[in-house]
Amino acid sequence: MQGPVYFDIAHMLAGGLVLVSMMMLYQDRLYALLNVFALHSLLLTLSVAWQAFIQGAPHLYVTAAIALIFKVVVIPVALHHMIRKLGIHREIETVVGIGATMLAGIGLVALSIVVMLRVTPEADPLTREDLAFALSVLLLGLLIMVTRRNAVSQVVGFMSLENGLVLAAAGAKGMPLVVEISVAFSILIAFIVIGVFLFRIRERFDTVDVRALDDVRGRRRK
Amino acid sequence: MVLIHHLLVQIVQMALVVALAPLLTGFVRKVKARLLRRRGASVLQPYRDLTRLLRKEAVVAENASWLFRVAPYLIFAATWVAAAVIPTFATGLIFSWTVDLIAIIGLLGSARFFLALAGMDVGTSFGGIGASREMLIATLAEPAMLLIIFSLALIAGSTQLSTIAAFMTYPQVGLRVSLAVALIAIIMVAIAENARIPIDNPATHLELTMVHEAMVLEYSGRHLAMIELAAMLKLLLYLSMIVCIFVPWNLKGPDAGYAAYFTGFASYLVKLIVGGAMLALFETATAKMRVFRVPQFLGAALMLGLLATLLRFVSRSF
Amino acid sequence: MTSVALMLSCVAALLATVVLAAFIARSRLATPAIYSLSLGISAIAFSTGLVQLSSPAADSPALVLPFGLPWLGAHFRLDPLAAFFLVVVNLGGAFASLYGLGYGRHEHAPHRVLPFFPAFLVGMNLVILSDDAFTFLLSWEFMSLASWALVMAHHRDAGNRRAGYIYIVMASFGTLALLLAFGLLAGPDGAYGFAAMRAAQHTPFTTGLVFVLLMLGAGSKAGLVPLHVWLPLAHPAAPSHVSALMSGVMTKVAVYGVIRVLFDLVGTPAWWSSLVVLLIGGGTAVLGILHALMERDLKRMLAYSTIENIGVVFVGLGLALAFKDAGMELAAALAMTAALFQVLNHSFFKSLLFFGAGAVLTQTGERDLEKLGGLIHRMPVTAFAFLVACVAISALPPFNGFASEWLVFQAILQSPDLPQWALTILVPAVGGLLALSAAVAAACFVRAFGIAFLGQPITEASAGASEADRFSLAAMAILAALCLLAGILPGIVIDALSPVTKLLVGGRMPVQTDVPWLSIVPVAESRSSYNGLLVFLFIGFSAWLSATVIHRFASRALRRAPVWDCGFPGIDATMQYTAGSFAQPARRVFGTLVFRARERVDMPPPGALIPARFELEFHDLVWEGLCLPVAGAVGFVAEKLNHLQFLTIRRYLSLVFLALVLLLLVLALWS
Amino acid sequence: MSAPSLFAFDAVAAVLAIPVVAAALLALMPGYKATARINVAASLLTFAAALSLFVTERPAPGQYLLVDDLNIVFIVLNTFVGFTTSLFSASYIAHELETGRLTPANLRFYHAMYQVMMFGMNLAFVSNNIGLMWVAVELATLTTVLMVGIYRTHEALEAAWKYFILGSVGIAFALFGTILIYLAAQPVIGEGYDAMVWTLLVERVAAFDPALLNVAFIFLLLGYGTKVGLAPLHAWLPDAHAEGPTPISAVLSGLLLNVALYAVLRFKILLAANPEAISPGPLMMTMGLTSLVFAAFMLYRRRDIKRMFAYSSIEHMGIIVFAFGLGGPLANFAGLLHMVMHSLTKSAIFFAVGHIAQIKGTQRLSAIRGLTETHPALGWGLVIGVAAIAGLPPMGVFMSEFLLVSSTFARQPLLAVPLVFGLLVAFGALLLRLTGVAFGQPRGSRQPADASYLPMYSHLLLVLIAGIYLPPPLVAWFQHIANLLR
Repeated sequence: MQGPVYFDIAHMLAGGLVLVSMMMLYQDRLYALLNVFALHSLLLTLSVAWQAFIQGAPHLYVTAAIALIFKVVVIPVALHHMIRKLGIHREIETVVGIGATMLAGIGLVALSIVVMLRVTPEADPLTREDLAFALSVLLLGLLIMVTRRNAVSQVVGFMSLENGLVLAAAGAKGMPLVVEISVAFSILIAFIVIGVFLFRIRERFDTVDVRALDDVRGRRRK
Repeated sequence: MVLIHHLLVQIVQMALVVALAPLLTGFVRKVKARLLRRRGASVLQPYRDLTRLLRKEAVVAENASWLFRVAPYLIFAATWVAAAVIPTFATGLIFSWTVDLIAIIGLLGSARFFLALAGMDVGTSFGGIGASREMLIATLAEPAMLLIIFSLALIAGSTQLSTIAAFMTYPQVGLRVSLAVALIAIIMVAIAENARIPIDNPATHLELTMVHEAMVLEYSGRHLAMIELAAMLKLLLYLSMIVCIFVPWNLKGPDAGYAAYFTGFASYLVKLIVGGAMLALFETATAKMRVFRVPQFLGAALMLGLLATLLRFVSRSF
Repeated sequence: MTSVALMLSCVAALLATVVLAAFIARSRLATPAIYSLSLGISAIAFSTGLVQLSSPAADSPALVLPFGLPWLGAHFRLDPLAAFFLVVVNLGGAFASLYGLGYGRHEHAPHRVLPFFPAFLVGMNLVILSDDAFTFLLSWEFMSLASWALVMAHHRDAGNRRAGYIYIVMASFGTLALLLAFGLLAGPDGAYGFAAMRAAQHTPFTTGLVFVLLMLGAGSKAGLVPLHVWLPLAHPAAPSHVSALMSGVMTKVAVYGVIRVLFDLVGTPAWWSSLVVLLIGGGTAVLGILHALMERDLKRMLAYSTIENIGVVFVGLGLALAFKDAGMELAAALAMTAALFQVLNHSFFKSLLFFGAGAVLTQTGERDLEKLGGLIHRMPVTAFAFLVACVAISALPPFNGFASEWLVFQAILQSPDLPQWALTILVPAVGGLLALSAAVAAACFVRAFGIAFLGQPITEASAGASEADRFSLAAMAILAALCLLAGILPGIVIDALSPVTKLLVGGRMPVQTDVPWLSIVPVAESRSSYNGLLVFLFIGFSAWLSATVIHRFASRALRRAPVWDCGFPGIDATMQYTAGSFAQPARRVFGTLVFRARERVDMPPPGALIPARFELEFHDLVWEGLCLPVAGAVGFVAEKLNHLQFLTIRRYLSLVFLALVLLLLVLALWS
Repeated sequence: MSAPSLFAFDAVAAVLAIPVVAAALLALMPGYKATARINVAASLLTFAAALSLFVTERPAPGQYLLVDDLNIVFIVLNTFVGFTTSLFSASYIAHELETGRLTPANLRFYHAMYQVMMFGMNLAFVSNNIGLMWVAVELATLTTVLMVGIYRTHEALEAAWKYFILGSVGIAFALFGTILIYLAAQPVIGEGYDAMVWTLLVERVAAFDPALLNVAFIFLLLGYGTKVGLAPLHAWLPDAHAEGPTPISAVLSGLLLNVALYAVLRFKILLAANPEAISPGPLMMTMGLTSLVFAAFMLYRRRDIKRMFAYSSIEHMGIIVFAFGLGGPLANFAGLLHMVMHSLTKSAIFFAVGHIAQIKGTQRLSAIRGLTETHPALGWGLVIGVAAIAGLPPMGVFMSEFLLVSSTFARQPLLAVPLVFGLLVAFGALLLRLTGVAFGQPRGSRQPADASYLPMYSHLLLVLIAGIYLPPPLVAWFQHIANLLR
């Protein structure tokens, strides 16, 4: 079942995802960042579900469910908890100014669209648009990881990157379930291991600020 | 018969150079004395010195090695062999083919090599000074000499003295810039090689200035005689080399008659007398230079030699 | 069994020796066993090469073994050129083994020498036998590796370690350069066989590039200035018989590489290449020998003089190249003969000199000239052999050094007929350089022999020395005899070399053996001729004559007395002329120019109690101008890049990020 | 007909199953000796099964599994080095237990993880489904992450953390690339599994949308390239090598890098088959040369012996990627040969280094001197290994570098310049360190090593033989693959 309306809705959702990614770029408070991320994941859930609906691919609902549970609920809550537990000061020190980051983000979006629009028009337009958005979400997620010093926000950035992946996967028609599972799988592992590591690191340093790890190196030049 | 004749000529030549060498030295000394308004010793004085030395017992330092005693004979022999093939009155000596100009320089080099070693054998500071300075002079004089030989050989197309001499008699050789330069250079080299003023003073024993004498300081008796004779031979050798290259006239071919040889010999004597006189004149006219100006002197000779090799292009070739 | 097969079996036997040595190295019997084995094998290989050279087969087919590069196999071939160099290599190897029989007893770590010594021989033999690029380079680098291991034999000395390091790096630099050269010759579809390279047509550009790479690769191995810096460090660091091999033989293998490529594989290179070779050769000769004259370490001095001789060889090669290019086969043959003859001679006297130095080293434990002296009394035979070598290497008649040098000069005198003006003008100047280097060599070796062997012993070590063992003496004596023989009978050698020159330049020198009186005539008797035999006889005869006459008719009395020294009292050993003071005049003349040598003497006023001070400042311009900057640059870049090791994870991520964005941009712009 | 094919499938199944079973077993079993033995036995069995792939007839490529000329080489190499490493690790771990750096609990985990990792790598090799291959590679990566962190020291954790973060970004990239490939294939092949089956993809790739393929390849190159350790994605590699247990360093350098490389190769073949798509060569050559030169310079300032050899791995990966990027039968042959030789040599070096570090109680280069005197077997082993890795004959690396450099210079002279430059710089650094470590006045503990020399010397022997004589069948095999790689 195809049609302009369905396409537009999918389009809207995907575009919204990009928008939210942009919003994440200028969050300078951890809690706010987490909330926006939750919103991000919610949008993802919706768009995946919508894809499931229009593709008539029930297994995508599973993916949507996974996204909903983990990314909208579990992870933000867990991170809230963690932040409180670690008593991280609320501020996120960014490397470059918000403005510059935003500009870079816009540039990235433009880039991804340019790249994706080279795809021959014969290909399913839905795929093309979706991919363009997915790519930009991915790049923006990476941008967040790169421009934030605080480990939690880096983790968030990483997960928004994964969201982009899921978006792309969902957009891919008839992509076997293997992939979604693996995505969820990887995210799961990612989350667990990150958690484990944060915990271990917590034991040794009072902050999860990655620089604390790097400081060790100052003493040990090899 | 012909072979015997050739051998005879060769033997005469060998005897001749040995016989004439002290005479030349004596003559030069005499002329120098005259120029200095002294009467000077007789022309035959060198013969007397040599015989006196030969009769004396040889005194050898305790720690002298066999080299010290062998060296004088080797030095003399090498110089003699070199001198034996220089066309003095006759070209094309039977053994002149065994060594060409380069080899002659080589032989003199070997003589110098052993002389320097002999100087260092006893282990005195003077011996060292002499050897070191002698070798330094050689490092500049030899290449200069070889460059001169090149310039000659490149024109004459041969390194055989006889051939060069024969070539130089051709009328069409004419006067060449390169030859003139070569002549100046070879004279400078000859002066250096024979330890004459201004490079070295054969008559001095002033420690700091002597080169040749410093090396032979430890020698005495027959050994000293040998070395002295070798030095005299060397002087004769250079002089006759120069004259046979640059004034090659009246040199007799290998198969000339005795009369011809006689005239040739007479003209050779004349050349020697003139040459010796000029040498004496030059020596009295100049003052000895400091040891460390010697390189400049010889460097000039080297440059002249190189110049001669280059200038041969500007002269007409055939 | 063809001679190639025989040669290869010799190599195999040597390899077996390597394995054996690796196992029994620590046992007491190892030293004699290994050295006598390699002596025997090298002797066989030498005679094979000699037979092959004297009666060259009409065509020398390549022997292909299923090793090395698959789909190509290892090609081996034994043409006259290879035969000649095999003769050189194995003769050197045999003598080194013979010497090692005695010298090896003094080795305190034989297990670090024995396995690598035969391996070194294997490498050198294989280089010369190989007939395809892969085998050639493999053996080439294997040779370097084995010799490196030998240089590192006495690894506790930091100087040796440094030497080994510089050596191996330079060696691999050379190998890479050669690799590129062969890559060019082989072409894109990889025809690595020499036969294919010979057959292929090469553009002038390719030829020129190959030439440059060859000079970089093989030239660095041969020790051409300015790629020579490793040589005076590495050669002396090895045990002396290995030093002899490295200096006397391995450099020749490098020369072989140059000849093989330049005269055999690439066809005829452009004439300017001969110009380059001539200039580099002349410069190398002079610079090398000047270094030697200044050097006070005996073995290092010898290494520097090796550089000089290599320079002479390359002048010969350059002349051959020029003449071949101009189509003057006779002159080319003359020049090539001169170069090869010089190669042979140098392998003789340089091995001998290193053996002598080794004997001195084992007896006195000293390499420093300043600490030696008066050894002629304690080591008469060694001293005599060493003296012969000194005379020979100083290019003085009637020894072999003079014969080859004389041939080079004769070749130079052929230059007027060259078509290029640049060459005709330049060649005599290069001749002047050669003459200069020869004269300096004489000074250098007068100094070496005079300081080390003559005079009075300065240290206890040199005073307490005793004669070397019989094996060493045997090796040295035979070599000295060879130096004389090659000097007085050069005609035989020249004729033996004719097949090689035929192969390389398509011409040969006139047959020498039927010239009357065994003279040698390069072109025609009217032009020039030399007769070492007669010179030798005459000198001997006249010396004997004068001696007998004097002893017969004049006094023969001899009295030993204290040294007179101008009546200067109280002479003792420390007042002798030292090596440094001997070199001082030359240092003033040349050193200020070539080494920027400066000396400062501050003499205290009379009566002052402070010691007088003499300071000498000395620069190796190549080292400071070429090597240190390169090392510095590498270090600088390494230091800068090293900061990347200590970035934060975020920075690393941003690297990844940038890479991604960059690639995407490329993609976006790419159409 | 069916029986052998069935048997062959069993061989593949065995290659996959044995590690899984072993892993389960090892996870449950206590005790060090037994587990170590089981580990060795399992690895040996896997190796045997892999060898049997040669003799048995190949199965037709299925939807998930594939056995072809290319991956057999990888599998056999992988299982062989896995086996020798397990031998080495047995003696290594014993020492770690004595010194108490590892607890028995750790050890159980370690051995189990070892087998899981082997499983992941083998799976990656035999998988015919790009999705499955991705999963397998990530599995192998994550297990190694855990093993790198096993010592729980600051450095180890930091290294593991770095490895994990960079690795998971790589994971994401690779996955995105895989999705894109699927999307490119889907219109042509149709939805569902088939669009991910490599063999089908290769057949039909010419019809794919080039633009998608291009983007996909970039992401795959970066994603898998992160694990290959190409600069500038290499950052995790040196620390991971330096801080993990040495057997893991050996496996990382010798095997895991190959796995990622294998993935890159598969996709290179794919892309090369599509005329309109960008040719992957230039990209790979650029990254290869960058890694080579960069790593060559990084070698100089190293103070930690394992870290240094890690950088040398980066350097050689650069060479290999460059070779495959250059393409052509000669360069591909060189690349394959170089890869095999590097795996063998580098793991041998790490075997030596592991024992050395244990004896000396440190990894600081400055604290290790004169090994050839105190520990001849180890010292000379190290000398031979470094000489081999530096490209000195008569070792196999020399042959591959010979082929690569000469063919490069004949085809792309300008590219040969940085190549040779990098090689020379790296050579200088390696020999400099080797001179320091193997020679000179001995420093540090002189206690005799209770080392197992078999793995090291067997590797070195293989490398030596390969440098002098390659058996014709192997050569034919490699040439076939070289042509297959284009």
